[in-house]
Amino acid sequence: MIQTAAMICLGIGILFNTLGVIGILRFPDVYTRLHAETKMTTFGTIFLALGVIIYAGWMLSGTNDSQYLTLAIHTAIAVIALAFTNATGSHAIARAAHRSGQLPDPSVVDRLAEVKSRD
Amino acid sequence: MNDIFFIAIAVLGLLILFAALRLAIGPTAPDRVVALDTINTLVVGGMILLAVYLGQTIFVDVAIVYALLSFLGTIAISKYIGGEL
Amino acid sequence: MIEIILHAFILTGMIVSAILVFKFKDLISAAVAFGLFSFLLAIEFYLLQAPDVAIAEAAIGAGLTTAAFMIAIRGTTKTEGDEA
Amino acid sequence: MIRLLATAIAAFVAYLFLTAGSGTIILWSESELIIGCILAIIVGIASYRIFCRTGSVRMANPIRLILLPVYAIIPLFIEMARANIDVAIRVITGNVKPGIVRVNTGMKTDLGMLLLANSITLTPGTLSVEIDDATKQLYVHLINVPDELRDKKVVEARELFSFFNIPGWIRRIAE
Repeated sequence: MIQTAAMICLGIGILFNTLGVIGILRFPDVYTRLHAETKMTTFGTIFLALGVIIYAGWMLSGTNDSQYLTLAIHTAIAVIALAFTNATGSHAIARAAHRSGQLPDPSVVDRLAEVKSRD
Repeated sequence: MNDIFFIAIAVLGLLILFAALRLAIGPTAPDRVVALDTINTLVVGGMILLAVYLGQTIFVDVAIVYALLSFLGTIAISKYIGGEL
Repeated sequence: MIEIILHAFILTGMIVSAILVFKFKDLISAAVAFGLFSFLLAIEFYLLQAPDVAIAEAAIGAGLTTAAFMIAIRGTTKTEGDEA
Repeated sequence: MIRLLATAIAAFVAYLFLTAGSGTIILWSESELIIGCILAIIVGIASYRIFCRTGSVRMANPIRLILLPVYAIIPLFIEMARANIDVAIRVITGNVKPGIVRVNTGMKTDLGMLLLANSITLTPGTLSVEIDDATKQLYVHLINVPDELRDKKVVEARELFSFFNIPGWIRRIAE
């Protein structure tokens, strides 16, 4: 039962990671690729970690070995660090791309370029 | 259960190769940085799963260090591209 | 036996990324490809059950070397072969 | 002094998380606790000027600290799931209408801006591109610009999210 839950979490994580990679291969410009990258791979990795945490909890209740507690906590810390650094890193890439003069290619509205051209 | 972890790791390895395709063909430097960032995230996920597959809890620490430090390279490249370094 | 598949993936990726470092004329792209090479090398060390080496490779190869390359590229021209 | 204490306690809590399950005093062994105290004091002396830069200890309030994980688990996670399904559909169909809009945040502090920018990046099909420090406004890239947002000069942050009032939550946590 718990094993099935862990398997479902792993499956969802792999599915979202796959869609994220397809997204960065398929989308037309840097900004839309960043959407695919930063959201979908972070979400997928959260689900992978959730699967690992469920597995560790199951093993902890079965064997009562404290290394599974360490496994669960360290996985959670790694994922929290990953979520923060991914969001900040994608913000840095988007800002750098816009400053280097790469405008969003198919775009319906671009308020930032309007402000920059006025200066 | 271990087989399932192994399948997940193998799929992540394939995904890393596909993301490297974007790194190879990406027309501009920001595209390549996006691909590198994707690979970072996938590698951290793969390291967590590998730690479970190999049964070595201490290996998850590598994933923590990796998640915190791979960010440094992304920030340095972005600062250079944006002309702030 | 089953881990040979993983080793094959990672070593293929390492060879491809090393060729990319050699091929790119844009120096930023070459630095990014070198970052990919470091990542794959770290995960290969990890697979060979050497987590301490993997930590060192991740810290130095992926983080600090890329930053040092950026500072070095700032002092030169942006693409290979330019006469400044 | 209070800044040093806050930094040392934060470092000690982080150390406790990293070494959980090592011994018998609840979860930790005696030597880990002693080493943790010494390291926390050294880290506190070395980095309190960076960690508590402004001197305000507003975040030490326990209600805010409890509210932060609650915010991360319930509203942020549900918004993330909705955004991911939306982007997944766009990956498959390839139907995008991207654009950059200007968003009025209404935050007053740097921490609020950080949390809001990160939440915007992680949630609803949006990505923060540039920040305007003087007016506290964000320039946000949307993967699909709705028609009613296209003609507005400045968009309120609340209009980007669908189920929860994320800016209100962040204001309650960080300000």
